Formats: sequence, C-alpha cells, structure tokens
Amino acid sequence: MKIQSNSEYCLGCGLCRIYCAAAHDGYNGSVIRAFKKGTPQARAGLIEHQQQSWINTCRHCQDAPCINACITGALQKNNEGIVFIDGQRCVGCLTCVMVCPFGHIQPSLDFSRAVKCDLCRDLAEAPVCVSHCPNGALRLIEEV
Amino acid sequence: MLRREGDIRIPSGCAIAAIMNRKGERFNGQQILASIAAMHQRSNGLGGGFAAYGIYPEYRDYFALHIFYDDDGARQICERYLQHHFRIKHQEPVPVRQSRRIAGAPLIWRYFARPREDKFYREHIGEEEFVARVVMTINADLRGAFVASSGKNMAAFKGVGYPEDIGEYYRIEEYQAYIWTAHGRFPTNTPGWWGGAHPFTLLDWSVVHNGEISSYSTNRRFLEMYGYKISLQTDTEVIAYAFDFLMRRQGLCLNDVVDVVASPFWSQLEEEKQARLRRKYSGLLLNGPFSIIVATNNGLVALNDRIKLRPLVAALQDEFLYVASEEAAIRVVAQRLDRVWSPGGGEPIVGLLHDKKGLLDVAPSAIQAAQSA
Amino acid sequence: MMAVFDAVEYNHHTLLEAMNQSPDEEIEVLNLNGQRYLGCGWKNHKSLILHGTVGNNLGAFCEGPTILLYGNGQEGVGNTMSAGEIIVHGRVGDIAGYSMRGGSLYIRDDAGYRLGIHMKAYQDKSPLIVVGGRSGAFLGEYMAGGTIIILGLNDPGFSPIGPYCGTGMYAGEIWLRGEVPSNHVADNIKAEVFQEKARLEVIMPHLQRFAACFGYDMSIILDKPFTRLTVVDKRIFSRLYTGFAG
Amino acid sequence: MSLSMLTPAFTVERNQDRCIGCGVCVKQCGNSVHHKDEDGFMWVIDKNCVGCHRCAVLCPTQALAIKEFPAALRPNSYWSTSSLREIYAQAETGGVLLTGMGNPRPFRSYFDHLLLNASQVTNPSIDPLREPMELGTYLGSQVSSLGEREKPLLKLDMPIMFSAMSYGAVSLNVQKSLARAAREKGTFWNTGEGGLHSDLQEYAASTIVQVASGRFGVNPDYLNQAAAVEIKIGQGAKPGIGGHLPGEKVSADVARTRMIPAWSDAISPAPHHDVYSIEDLAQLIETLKVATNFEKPISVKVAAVHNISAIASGMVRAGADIVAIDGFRGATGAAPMRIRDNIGIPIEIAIAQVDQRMRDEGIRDQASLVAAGGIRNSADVVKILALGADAVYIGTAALIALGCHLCHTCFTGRCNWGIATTEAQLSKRLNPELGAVRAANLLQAWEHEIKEMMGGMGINAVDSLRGNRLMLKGIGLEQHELDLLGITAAGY
Repeated sequence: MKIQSNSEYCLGCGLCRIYCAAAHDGYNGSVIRAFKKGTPQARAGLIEHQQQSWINTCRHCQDAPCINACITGALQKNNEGIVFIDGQRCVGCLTCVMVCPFGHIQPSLDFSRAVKCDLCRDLAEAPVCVSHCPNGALRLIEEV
Repeated sequence: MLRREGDIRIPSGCAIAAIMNRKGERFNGQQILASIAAMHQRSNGLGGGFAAYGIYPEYRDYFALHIFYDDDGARQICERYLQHHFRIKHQEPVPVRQSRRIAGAPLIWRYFARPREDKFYREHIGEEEFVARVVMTINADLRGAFVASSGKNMAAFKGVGYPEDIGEYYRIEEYQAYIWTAHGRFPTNTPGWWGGAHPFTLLDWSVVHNGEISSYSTNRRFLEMYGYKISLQTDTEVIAYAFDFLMRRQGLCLNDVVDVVASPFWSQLEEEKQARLRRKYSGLLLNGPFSIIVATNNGLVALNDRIKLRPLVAALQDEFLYVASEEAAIRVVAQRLDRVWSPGGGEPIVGLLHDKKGLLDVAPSAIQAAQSA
Repeated sequence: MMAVFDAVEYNHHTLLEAMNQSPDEEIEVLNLNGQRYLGCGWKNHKSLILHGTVGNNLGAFCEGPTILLYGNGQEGVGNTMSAGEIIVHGRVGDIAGYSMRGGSLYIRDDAGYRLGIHMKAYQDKSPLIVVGGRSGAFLGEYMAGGTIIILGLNDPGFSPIGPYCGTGMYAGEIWLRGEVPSNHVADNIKAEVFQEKARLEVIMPHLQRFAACFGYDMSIILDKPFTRLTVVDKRIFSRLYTGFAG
Repeated sequence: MSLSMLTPAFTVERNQDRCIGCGVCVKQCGNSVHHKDEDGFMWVIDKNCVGCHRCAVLCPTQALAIKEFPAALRPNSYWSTSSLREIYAQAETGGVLLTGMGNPRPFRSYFDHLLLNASQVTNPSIDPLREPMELGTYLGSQVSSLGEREKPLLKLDMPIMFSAMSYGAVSLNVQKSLARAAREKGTFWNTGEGGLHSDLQEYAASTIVQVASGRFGVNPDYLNQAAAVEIKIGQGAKPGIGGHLPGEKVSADVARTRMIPAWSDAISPAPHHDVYSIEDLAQLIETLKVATNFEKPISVKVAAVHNISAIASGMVRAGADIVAIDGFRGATGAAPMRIRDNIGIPIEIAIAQVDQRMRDEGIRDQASLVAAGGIRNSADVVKILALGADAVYIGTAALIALGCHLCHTCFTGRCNWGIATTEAQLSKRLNPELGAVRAANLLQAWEHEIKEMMGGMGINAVDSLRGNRLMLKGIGLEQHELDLLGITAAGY
C-alpha cells in the first residue's frame, strides 16, 4: 500500500501536511491543538515544480532499505505491507534517514528519533491526508 | 353556501357492479338492484345510479336524451334549444315511483330524437360528434338543465340516495336490458346534486367508477385541448371522455385504450407499441386508485388501476358476465358460478355481445386475456 | 457516374431525400425554383450542379462538397459552411457566408446585405468570398477572419459596398476593387489603397480562380487599384465594461 | 483617477486564536486577498475579496470569517448601498456594469407561494421506496400518428437536465463533471454555444449541442453526434443581447473547441443573423433537421419575455420539437447588470401561460416544454412540472453542487472554485471525478424527493404530474396572479 498523488488535481494547498501533522504525536487530528500547543511535524512533504505539485511520502518499499539498515529492529513491516517505526525501539541513530533513497524519513524536531509515514495505521479510516484532500488528488493504492 | 358538484371537486368512494348477458338477451333490473344493494355499506346515501342497455328497442335508431331540470323554466329553455338542434320523435317525463327516502328530485324528462341534418352537415361533423357537442354545451352552459344520458337504446337512471332506493324510484325492474351497470356513491361532502351521481355518460358510453384519480387535472387539461367541456369536475366524467376520445375520435382498439389509461410500467412493457401509446397519450394515463366499468351498447370493460388499489371481482356463468366491487354482490344474484376471479392491475375484463364484435373493435388478444385470466 | 434529377418531378422533401441517397459523386438537378437546403449538412466531396433559382440555405452547415449553381441563390448561401466550394453563376441574397469557417464562395454578380457576417478563420481554414458585382450594407460585420473580395465589375458607376462595412470586425481582410467612400467604412477599419499588382499577391490566386470560373479577362479585373480593409484595434470593446459583483 | 470612493464589499476576519499560519488561504485566493510575509505575519486586502468563501471553506481551523464590510452607509430605503456602489464604480470607469450569475433582486418568487397537495383518505399515498415510481420522460413531438414513423425523441430517466454552459464560460472540468453525471443518471447535459471538446465526445449520446448566433464549433460532425440540437435564441439572464467571451478566456483549448483563433474575442451576435423573423426560425429548424437527416429532435431555447406565449406558439408552429424557456432568474457567466436585473419574467408564470396557450391552441402535443432559470430544489421541479413543463434545466444549482458560492464574479475568469475559468491552475481545482459524483448525488437526491412528493400525491408516474395544476395551491397571491398561474388559492 502507498499513497498515490495525482498532480493533475493536486492544488498544492498543503492541507495534507497539516492534517498529517495533527494526526500524529498525540493530538488525534485536532489541528488547532496540535499547532497551538505542540510542535507538529508532517510525515509527508509537498513538492512544487513549475505550477505542478505533488505529495512526497513513503513508498513502503517491498525490500525496504530502511528496515535492512535499522540497527535496533525499530523499523518493521506489518502484514499489510506498511513500513513503520516502533517508537519504543528507535534510538535516534538516524541511519534510516540516510539510507532512504527518496529522502522520505525525517529526524524528529529534537533529533531524538526518526519519523515517517505509517499510513495512519492506527486509524480505522483512510490516511488523513487522503480523507482531507479537498480535490481527490490523493489515493491509497494497493500496489507497491 | 355549499357549492354544487361542478363548482367544486368532490372525491368519493364507491361500489360498482355490472351484469351482462353476452347473447344480448334482455332481463329486468331486479338482479342488478339486488347486487348493488348487497354492498350498501360502501355508499352513504348521497348517490346511486344504473345504466341499462337495450331498453328502448322501439326507438333504437334515436338518441335517447334523459335530462334533469331544476324547474319548469329550465325545461322550457332547454326544450327550445333541443327543438333547434333535433327532430324529436317522442318526449315524456321519465316514470318514477315516489318514495319517502328520495327527496329533492329534479324534473326528469326523456326525448327520443335525431339531429337535424342541416345542422351537423353545416359543421362538417358526424351525427355523434354533433350530439356530443350539444350535450356538453347544455351541461356547461344551460343552468338548471343537465343531460343524464344521450346514447341510443340506453339510459342512465341516477340520483341522490342509496342505489336501491334510486332503483326503486326509477322503477328499474320494469325495464329489460342486456347490460346493467350500477353504482353506489360515498362522496366526501353533502351538496346532494343528482347530476353528480354515477353513471356518467356521453353518447353510448357510461362509466361507473370507484376511487379517485390523482391525475385528474392532467387528464382534464389533456381532454380540454381536444374540445371537451369538463363541467362536473368528477373523475368519472374525464374517464368517459377519455374512452370517447380514444375510441371514437382516435380510433384505437380497446386493447390499446387499456394500455393508455392503465399503461404498464416502463419496465414491464412488452412491445414497442405500448411504449408508443404511452408516450403519445401520456396525459390520459389514469393515475391513482380506480376500478371502473365502462359500458357501451355492445359490451363492457371493467378495469383496475395499474397497481390495483381498488377491489374488483368478475364471474362467469353460462352467458352471464358479472362484475362487482365485492364477490358477495355477485353471489347474491348467482349462487352457482362457472368461474370467479379477480383481475390484476391494468388487466381488463372485457365482455362483448356475441353478435356485435365489430362495433367495439377489440384486439383478439384482449378477449383471450380476459377469458383465460 | 452522374445522377440527373428533374426538380419538377419531386416535391421538396423527396428531392432532398433522393439527392441524399444517390450514391453518385456528381449530381445534377434541373429546373430548380425555390428548393431549400440543397447540399445542407453534407460532409463529403460530391459535386452538385444546379440549374435554376435555388431556395434558402444552399449548402448550409456543409463540409466539403462542390456546388456549381447556374442561376441565382436566395438567402443564406453557404451559411455556417466549414469546407467546400460554391460557385454561383448569378446573384445571391442576404447573409451569404454567415459564420463561414472555411471553403470558398464565388459569386458572379451581386450579393445582398450582411455578406460574410461573422466569418472566422480556424487553424488551417480561412474562408473566402469573392463577389463579381457589389455587396449590400454591413459587409463583413463581426468578421473574425478570412478574406472577402468585392470586385464591383457590373456597376462601374457605384460603390462596390454599402454603408457600415466592417462594423464590429476584429480580424480578417476585406479587399475592394477601386477606392471606396470613407463614410461606408466603420471607424475601426484601416483602408489602404494598393496601386501595384505586386501588393495583390495574396489575393491573386482567388482573382484568377474567379476569372476562370466566370470567363473574365484578368486585365479587366486588374484595371483599377485595390483597397484593403483591415482592423485597427482588435479589442475595441475591451474598455466598455466595468466588472461589478452584484 | 486616484481616489476610489468604493469601500470594500467584504471584510475578512481572521481569528488569531485559531489561525495556525499555515498559508492555505494565501495559496487558495486567486484574488490576492491573503498575504503572508516572510516573518509569518499574515494580512489581508479586503477590497479584493469577492466573497467566494474558498479560503474559509479550506481553512483547517475555521479561523476565517467573511463578513459584509461594516462601513454601513447612511440607511436609505431608496438609495440602497448597492445603488451608491454602482454609481461610484461607473463614475470611476465609465463602463457598463458587468456581472455574473443570476438576478439576485428581491422580486417575488412564485415557487415560494405555491403549496403542493398530498393524499389523505380518499386516495392512498404511495411509498416510493417500495412501490414503482416512474420519472421517465420523453421529450419531443408526439404528433405522428400511430401508423407513421415516430418523430425523434429524447429519453430522460428523470425530468432534470443540465443547462447549457459553454466551455469558455465554464471550465472543461465542469463540463466533464456534468457529462459524466448526466450519462450515469440517464439524462442530458448541454454544451452551450462553445462547441464540443474532443475529451467529451465519449459522452455524445448524453449531449445536447447548441447552435447559437456565433455558430462556434458547429459543423456536420458536431450536429450529428449529439442526442439533440438546440438553437439558442435567448438566455434568461440576458434576453435580447448577445454574448462576448473576452479574448483572455479564449485559451488554445477553448479556441480549438470553438473553432476560432486563440486569444481572440468570441462574439455571439444578439440575433442569429439568419433568423430575423419567425419564418426564418422555421427555416433554421428545418435546415438543422435536414443536416441531421431528421434523426434529432430540435430544441429552441428562448428567454421568458413579456409575450412569451405567442412566441412559444410560433416556435412550435415553426417546427421546434422542444421549447426551452429560460426565466429571468437564469444565470450567466457575464451579462450587463441592468439587462440581467430588469428584463424578462418569472419562469413560473411563463410556463403556466405557455402551457395553457399551447393547450388552447391544441398544439401541446407538438412539442415538449422545458423550464429553466432559477430551479433551486426538487420542490421547484415538482411545481413547475405541475404548472405544465415536461422537464427542467438546472444550471446554477448544478454549479453550486460543484462548489460555486454565488460570488457573481464569473466574468473575471478567476473563479477560485475552478468553475468559471479557463486558467489551468484554477480549473484543476475541480476534479471531475469528484464533480461528477457531486452532480450525480444532487440528481439522485432530487429524484428521491420528487418521488416522495409524487407518492404523497398518489401519483406513480411523472406523466400524471405534468400539468396537474390541481396539485398546486397559491398562498399569499393576488387573484390575478392565481389566474395567471391557472391555480386556486390554498383552502379553496
């Protein structure tokens, strides 16, 4: 599974990143609380180039270099194919940040750990970036 | 002040019945009287009536005009109008039997007449169209006069009261007919006007009807486009005109008329012709609950709306065809029946005289469908 | 193969039907008088040879056919035509070439009012009208592309165009043989008089085609200077409006 | 002129307790209302705001409120604020006031003075969820006798079509959305006068193509691939005047579809120059019938004007198979404001009068009647059908379903909702996949509601609703208005 971005309909508004940031780090999607009280960090990037824009987020690679490189086994793939970080095990060595060929994994703002897209695996619904895209430019697709 | 039928639309509920001898052998009105009386609870004493076919053999070539008058003045005005348009062979008051239970009866006269040729030739119309126009003009424009029936060798006997009392009043047991239809009415208010009772007629057509047609205004405005003057504001009137329009003026066969007034749903259409009929005459789809018996001088058709919101039962015994709102109304006059059945929505029951098939041009499939139903 | 129809033997609709159903590439129709919609909506390369006075909308909405008319046309000749050629050995009525998008229209004699109104060019298509005689008023009104040439060959004493020529025009060219009264030409039009033949290069093929169609000698056509009318400001109404959200 | 006396129409209030400075508003506003400095300071230019609500809708914290600008002029019930603003604008520019969408003035809406009937006791109401309920409608002429070949008809699964809105006036994504929704719901969309884009040819069977005075994109293929051809004589928002698509909106793609050069103005003359009279209309109708081999119904669309019943009668006699009438609430991408707000009559009265006139003349079967201009909801549809229309066109309602917030500035071409624009960056804001779903949802919702209302009346086919004026009663109307509508007052 991964997020597919259709640049034909991506407006570059950035709402995907805002809702992404609010969905994680304990604010359960409340944008105001996340941004006014916390230090929100989006798990996806937005690339804009010549009036085109698209989301840059984890591809959840089949043979993921980040999993192979992780020194503590914090990076794992679940049975749905989602590549995620087990926060208990991550020691913040940031090896994964260096090996990701797409530059998707980021250090947390305090550099204590790595953060990445986990396709909102804790939520019952679609990832928040998909459900909040105002123009249907993002889709969750099965293939890798 | 209470407004009279025609000034206001009065929905009603009803009972209907018909008895027909398919050989054309005549019988008196006692059976139909018993049949409609058996459904006393379906009416409320504010309307009853009968249509009888074959009752005037001595005047079979004359239009039998039965006319209600509010008073003698109205009669004189109307008779001058009739003299102007018809040559009248014979005229007389319709014989009645006075009864405590019948009040407020109008003057009721009958005329056996033929149109003056110079009149309808001048307008380049046929005899029947001429009579239809005269009847509609009297009903719409001559205050105090109302044509209760205008066909040949037939008449409508109707008024305010329970149908059994109306039958007694008109002495219908003294008439011999091969088709009898009857109606008991339950109108929703009480102006009590004799013209508003059923059957409603035009030329040889008579209609008795149970139910209210929700498409009334659509049907009415469609017919008005073709010159029909709708004076009564009752569903029954537009049904009679619809049959007259489709069969006499448009030349459709009965089968096709049924496909117009009780058209199958689009999803149930079996042939393109039905779709064509529905598109062309969509304004005559009778929508809403009804069971009707439409009679003419060579037969009758009984029909339910297409989703069958009203009851209707038919029965056959030898040459007799019985139709009624309730089976009990048939059993009361014929204990032994060859066959009893309830037709589905939009399935006509057709009864035709054996020797007069040509007149009411029914497609053979309709007869088969009715007989095998 | 050529099919020949005698219009007298048909009514209006049966003639159109017979012509439409004819498989022949060339169709000749005799004794026409007022039959409308001939060649209307045709999308083909058939040839139509017509004799008589044809009814309105000859070749309307057509795309491709060649129509040769020996006689006069009425209103709407070549109305909204997209491609093809109509050659009229006679005169035509009003609004010939209305909204024409392509193809050409050669008229030997006069044309009526509003000739070539709302003509427009599109991609490789550029409609053309050549009139041997004069045209009525409002020539090239709303014109948005293409070429109209008026030769004024039949009435040497009169102006080849009526008043209000080129009103609301915003593209295309109108060429007139001779010089024209300035009060006949709309405000927004620039008139240039070309004496030298070299300047006529762009319209020369059209003039030659006209001469060949109707048997004119080129020297007669070229015995006067030509005036070219073009638009000064393509957006004359751009300041007419003021936006207001109401 | 240096000083503008116009105060802003709207003011944008930003709730700082809610604003997170994300800048979505800045990116979404095509009118440069919202700004964000490098240091994160956010500020607005109120006078640029048209009240389209794009920013407020997309703001993730609902921090934005768009309000009427509070600098109220001295109250004056005759010289309203808008009267003054209009004069200031004209004094500054010398221009004709140009505006968009439909007439917003507080004229009486007859729809709002009509009440529907329902069955009680004397006949049963019908439950549309469980019993059959037919909304299928055929549009066209029904005069051919049963022995002849039937005239061409349009089959609608429900009596609602999408109004003509041309590519150029609206974005291609609007047309894609409506075309898909129309095909899915068994109805039709209308190209408007701007031609049929190549991407939309797959929807040709659900398409009514227009022939207007500009004849844009009209050629034999255009006419023959459509389900029906509509001659556009007039439009409810601007009866009697033509159209003018400014060159800025004529992008290469629009130009290709209209078959004109790019970036040139696209002018639709006020009249069709081959229709100066009713017999000319007959000629154009027949020309189009000949050009389409008598296989397409020909519709003629006119604006509802004072003598509409005589005009409609003439149109029917001229051979129109469908008469489409656009009431004075009909919308437009651009119209002179004085024209839009002062010309024409309500569609309710026009339909009532035309339907009755056609019946009086015995020609109601010769053509179908389509009502357009201000149909806001399913009850309006039911009411106009009961007054006599066979079907309706919806335009404004369809655009609102796609996101239009009725800011009335379509003429700028900078529609923030991606609707009335041909700019690629703006039109991409309407994803036609989502648009098609929204438009189809609207049709589906109205379809259910119409069935509910018909079921309540005890009617199970739209055939029996058409012209069924007994199902309508007037409330708060004068006798002459009731007479014009051919109905009686509530309680009568």
